[in-house]
Amino acid sequence: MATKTINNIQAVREALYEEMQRDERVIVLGEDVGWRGGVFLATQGLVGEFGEERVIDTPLAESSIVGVAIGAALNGLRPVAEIQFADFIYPAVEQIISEASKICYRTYGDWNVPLVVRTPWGGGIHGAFYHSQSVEGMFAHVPGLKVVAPSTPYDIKGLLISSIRDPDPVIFLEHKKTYRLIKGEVPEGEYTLPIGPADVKRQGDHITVIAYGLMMHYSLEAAETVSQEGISVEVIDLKTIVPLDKETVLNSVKKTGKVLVVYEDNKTLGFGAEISAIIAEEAFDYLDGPIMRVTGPDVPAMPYCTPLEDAFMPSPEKIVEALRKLAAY
Amino acid sequence: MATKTINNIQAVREALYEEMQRDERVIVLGEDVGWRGGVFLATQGLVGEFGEERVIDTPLAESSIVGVAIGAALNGLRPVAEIQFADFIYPAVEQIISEASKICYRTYGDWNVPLVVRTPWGGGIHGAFYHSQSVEGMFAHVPGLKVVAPSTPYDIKGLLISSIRDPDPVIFLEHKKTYRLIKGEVPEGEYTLPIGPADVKRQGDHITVIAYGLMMHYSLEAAETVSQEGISVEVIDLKTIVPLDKETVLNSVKKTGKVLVVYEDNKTLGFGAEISAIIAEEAFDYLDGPIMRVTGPDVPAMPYCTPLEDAFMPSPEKIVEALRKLAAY
Amino acid sequence: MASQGRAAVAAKGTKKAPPELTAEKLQEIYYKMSLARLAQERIWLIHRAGKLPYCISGDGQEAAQVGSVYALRVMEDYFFPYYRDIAAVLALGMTVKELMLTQFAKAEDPNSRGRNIATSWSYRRLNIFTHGSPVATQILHAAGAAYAAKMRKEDKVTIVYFGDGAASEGDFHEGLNFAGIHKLPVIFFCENNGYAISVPLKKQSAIENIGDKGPSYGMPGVVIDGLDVLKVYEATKAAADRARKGEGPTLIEAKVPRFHAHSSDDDDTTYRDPKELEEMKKKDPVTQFRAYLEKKGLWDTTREEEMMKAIDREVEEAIDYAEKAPFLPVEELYSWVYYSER
Amino acid sequence: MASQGRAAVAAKGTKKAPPELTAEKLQEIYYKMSLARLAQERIWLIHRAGKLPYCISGDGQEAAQVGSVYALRVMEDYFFPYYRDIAAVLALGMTVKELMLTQFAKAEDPNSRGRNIATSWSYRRLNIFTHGSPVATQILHAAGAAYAAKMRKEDKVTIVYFGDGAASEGDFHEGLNFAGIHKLPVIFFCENNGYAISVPLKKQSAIENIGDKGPSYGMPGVVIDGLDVLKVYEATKAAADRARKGEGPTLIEAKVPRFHAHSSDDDDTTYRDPKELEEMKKKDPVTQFRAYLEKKGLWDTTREEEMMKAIDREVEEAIDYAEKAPFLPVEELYSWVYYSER
Ligand SMILES: Cc1ncc(C[n+]2csc(CCOP(=O)(O)OP(=O)(O)O)c2C)c(N)n1
Ligand SMILES: Cc1ncc(C[n+]2csc(CCOP(=O)(O)OP(=O)(O)O)c2C)c(N)n1
Ligand SMILES: [Mg+2]
Ligand SMILES: [Mg+2]
Repeated sequence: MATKTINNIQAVREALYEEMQRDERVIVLGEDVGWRGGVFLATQGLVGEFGEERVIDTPLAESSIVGVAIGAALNGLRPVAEIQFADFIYPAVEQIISEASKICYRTYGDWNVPLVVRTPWGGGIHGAFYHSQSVEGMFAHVPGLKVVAPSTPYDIKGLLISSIRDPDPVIFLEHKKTYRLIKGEVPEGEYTLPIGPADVKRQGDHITVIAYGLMMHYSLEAAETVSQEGISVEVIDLKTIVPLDKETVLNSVKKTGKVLVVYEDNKTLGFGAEISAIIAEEAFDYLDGPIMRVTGPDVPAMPYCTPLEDAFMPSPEKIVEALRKLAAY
Repeated sequence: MATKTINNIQAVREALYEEMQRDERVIVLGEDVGWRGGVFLATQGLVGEFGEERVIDTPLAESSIVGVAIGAALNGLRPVAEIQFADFIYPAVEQIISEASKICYRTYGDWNVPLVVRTPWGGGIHGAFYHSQSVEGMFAHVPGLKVVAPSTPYDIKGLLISSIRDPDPVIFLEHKKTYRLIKGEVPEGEYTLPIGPADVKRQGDHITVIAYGLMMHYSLEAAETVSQEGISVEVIDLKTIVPLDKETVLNSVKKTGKVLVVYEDNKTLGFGAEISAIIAEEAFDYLDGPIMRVTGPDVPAMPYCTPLEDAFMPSPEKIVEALRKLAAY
Repeated sequence: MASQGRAAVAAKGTKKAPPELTAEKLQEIYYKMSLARLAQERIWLIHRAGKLPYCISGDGQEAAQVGSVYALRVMEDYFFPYYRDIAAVLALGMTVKELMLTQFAKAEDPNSRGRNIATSWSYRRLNIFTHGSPVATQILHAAGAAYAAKMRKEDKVTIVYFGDGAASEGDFHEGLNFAGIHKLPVIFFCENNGYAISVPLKKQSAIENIGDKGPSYGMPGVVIDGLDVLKVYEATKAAADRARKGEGPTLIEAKVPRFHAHSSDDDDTTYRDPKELEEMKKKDPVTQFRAYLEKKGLWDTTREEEMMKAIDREVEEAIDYAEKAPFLPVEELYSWVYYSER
Repeated sequence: MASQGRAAVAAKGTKKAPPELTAEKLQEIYYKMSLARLAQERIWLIHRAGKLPYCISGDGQEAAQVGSVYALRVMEDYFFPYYRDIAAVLALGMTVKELMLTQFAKAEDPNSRGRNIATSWSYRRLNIFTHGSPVATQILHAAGAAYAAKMRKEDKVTIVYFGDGAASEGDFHEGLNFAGIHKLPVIFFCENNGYAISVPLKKQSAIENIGDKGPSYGMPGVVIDGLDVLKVYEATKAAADRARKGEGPTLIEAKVPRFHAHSSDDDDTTYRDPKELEEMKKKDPVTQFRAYLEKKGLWDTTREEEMMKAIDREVEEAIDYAEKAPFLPVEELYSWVYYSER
């Protein structure tokens, strides 16, 4: 099949464009998603093509962005809501957690909410306190939601299209540092990828690394580095956080016996804590060492000034260091 | 010292009353906290004693309850905000997570937020979807907050007073099923308990159980049951969730080698996931079996009808079952 | 009655019924109000008898609820009732049996199959949208549903109900703001019973009329006597006409009494004078409407007795059925976390 | 100028300055406006030179910011400026050097020691309360601070600044509602520059004036020309007097232009006509006030040149200092998660 090379932001844009073209029930709403095309240009060109009725510049009010989208979804539309930065999703948390996630369950499936909430997350871009946050942990904890966090153009495009077609609310997380950094091939024609399955992005025998987002790329870098020292690392890209592909994770752990979980969110109760807990409960007998974590620190936010931001972010170097420790265990 | 027997709701009320009497900067605000005395009567009598200026029946708007309290705290007061049910805290999440938790860090300690957010949580009382939830996981994940969840009158009173005197924002969780169910002794005079330290509420050698809230009481029941089978269980009552008393937890695990974490919240990323992850990372060499969890199920909410509510709630029986499995491992 | 800009309290006194409200329709309205009233009283009784863990009712608010529903197109327009709207959902076609199945949380409950607390409405066939417990969230859903209707160029109106306390929430502001900007075909119907649990209106709002908040959002605010079912009908009809003509949303505030404590978990003697309630009960919307019908020669004691007997039987049978009906089986704890085609 | 109930746009034309604004005060105001303007222009330049990762400015909004600050008691009243309020914080006493330390995120920055993004104000000594990035949250903090002031019976006013977009958030509604109910001594000061990033006001609100939303909360809404520093002064003074007298809060809307893109991350050519900006710039608040002073015989070209030379030097030195100043050491990543006595 013919392919082309695009970056992550183009992948988002193509998915939105193609789904809007295919299905007139799809609408896009959020702050500055219209003529501005979104602050990262994820929605660039959409309003020109599909008009202001389907591409809505909303008031600056996140609860209404999600709440209106829920109502529209209940009444037959397929809204894709954008929260400008994940850090500003909190005013919408009641609508997401109290409403979107519970509607199918509380009505025994009489109503469902085919809603996608897209939002850029993650740090390392001089965004400071409120343009750097990770929010997958908060939403992964809420049954009824699906949480997707792919990090390559191929995965993003295929999973965003699936998310739009999904009958349930999907929190779709796009690591903003990867938007232009990460390029890759995608097929020319339409394709989708299933929500759920993880990818083994690199095969290895000694240690399993579990990551997603920017950290997945850093983990691949680190794996490459330590491979020269004879340490063979398997890197699992979760892609979908909920529902979690436990099988792929546990199978890899059973093979390698050692685990490193990497995430950018602060350590305490970041999503990787659940991965550790699952492994400690379900694959204990296969473990040859402690389940280690490389994470953001437990401080309230990512600082702005460069030295402190660098100190906050997990890096390929920090991952390498942990891998060496684990290998030596 | 002279003591008296009270129940959990009385413990809350006494702490509030005494602190309001001691320190005129202490105010109480929330829905129905005035003449109604709160829907659980936690604030009964306060408005009569201290007046409407210090006991504020707020509008039905949780973001304003917390946001106004933050502003008052910044300007010298010591607000105790009540969120009527933990399930309705979501509209206030932006104020708690984006503001209260980050103000000290973002101003390098120039400003701090001496705020307590009290809220009844937990299920098993026919409260259904929106009067049964556990929220400690959501807030334990946020650095800068303290999260306290005691479950006996002695611990509640002492820790609530400390929380009010604390210079940082404290999420103070009161398990509503224990309000009248749990009685115990408290000293007659003033006392406080430090935020942080966990309690070993029962000593044992074979298995460590870590719990808090209603589940702590259920765990004690279960420990008693299995003791007759020769299984010796140590029960740790965390009391404070953040900052976590890792030392007490790890010391116990190092002694017993087996761990059961019990929580009522849904399993995925409930606070116990972090406990498992810490143990798997820091006490791996001492483990003699998988780190098991007895938790609420990963469904969107606690159902109303009795059979489903019962099926949702972890119970002493379910804990006993897990203890037997672990003991046999 | 609707006033652009500043809202105005409607003049007192019962008006002539509009022509489309035939004698039969008027009697039907009265029947629904009476049915709701009796059902609610009975619910309190069975709660007190220890058969229900919890109950909540909207007695005193029947005229507001039934009058507004009758001004709209049942099973066509989009309805977002809130937990106090027992009379509204009965007017929309939920049966008393279904209402009682909800109270008892039984598997046949059409709202949630007993999974959610009583009066958390949802009835897809009747265009009753899903309602949880969090106050005011449904206001945004209604704006979204109206947006979808407008996009599809449907001749359909959305109505959303909420209390006076709900107007304090951010979601009220954001919902009305969104609807005003997009001139959506939606009616915001506030049942102002003067209290949010124990908190009186003067602690919820610096101004007396919630309706007066309409102009901030570029929409008329209409303040009406919620005891008068015909006035409610008329104001709702006017708002619906406006919506259908593409002129945008309306905020209606119906002043109503709350005849019971907030819910069975409440004790209203701690915050309101029993005399206040006594006074209110003298202006009962159901008896008021009965008097109107009698004056028009459309009702009499014989009819009343017959109707009440029938209602009584219906309610008793419903309770009986619901009490004996089965719960969802335990395995259903895990069903419908996610959606799948039936 | 303040209109109870419905708000009114103030009449055009520069008014006579009130007596307390002596010649020196007026010149000082002009100095602060000019200082802010030049500092902001220079910030854009150093950003373009690649020395700053990000910048944002409030040029065009100087009259609104400085005029309102001068109507209040610096270091006594309580101030909640938002990210665009560079002129306001300079008027409040932050030095240009401190402003530049913030821009460069250096350890000596009094706002956050370089930990938070530039213009996230906090300066305890100046009664400048802490501001993050989330829009509108500070409105509630201001209500709370005013509540504390009222409780302590202080003769102190709280003022909170925010943009037009912020008025769409639920927190705006909840904050004004709370303040209205308790008649708090607080001024809600909206700098309406017509855009929330790219979204024009007509997509934020169905009505033209944010000020007209005041009456919903039982407070006057005052709509003023934000280009005219004396009008801003007067309206803010009136609101402060009202507050000090215990008459409650006021909502002020100052109509202002935004002379740059939203921030350095924005490209405003995608959503606004460059001609619109050109037209706006013809009505520059700084040059307008200079013309006023010259007409009053309080200013001339010599003074202007001298002042600009001094400002230029001050700004250059500040930039130079800030650029060379050290960052916080890396260990500080972990400090001040919780509070402890210094
Ligand atoms: C967000 C939220 N906060 C608090 C509650 C608890 N609560 C339930 S009903 C109610 C009062 C509602 O008052 P109002 O809106 O006037 O409606 P009414 O019950 O009087 O009809 C409160 C505080 C809730 N359900 N949701
Ligand atoms: C809650 C929240 N949502 C979104 C943003 C991103 N954002 C920053 S400024 C801004 C526009 C603000 O517009 P307005 O209130 O008019 O102020 P202005 O910048 O025009 O002065 C937006 C959307 C934010 N900071 N906070
Ligand atoms: Mg009410
Ligand atoms: Mg603006």
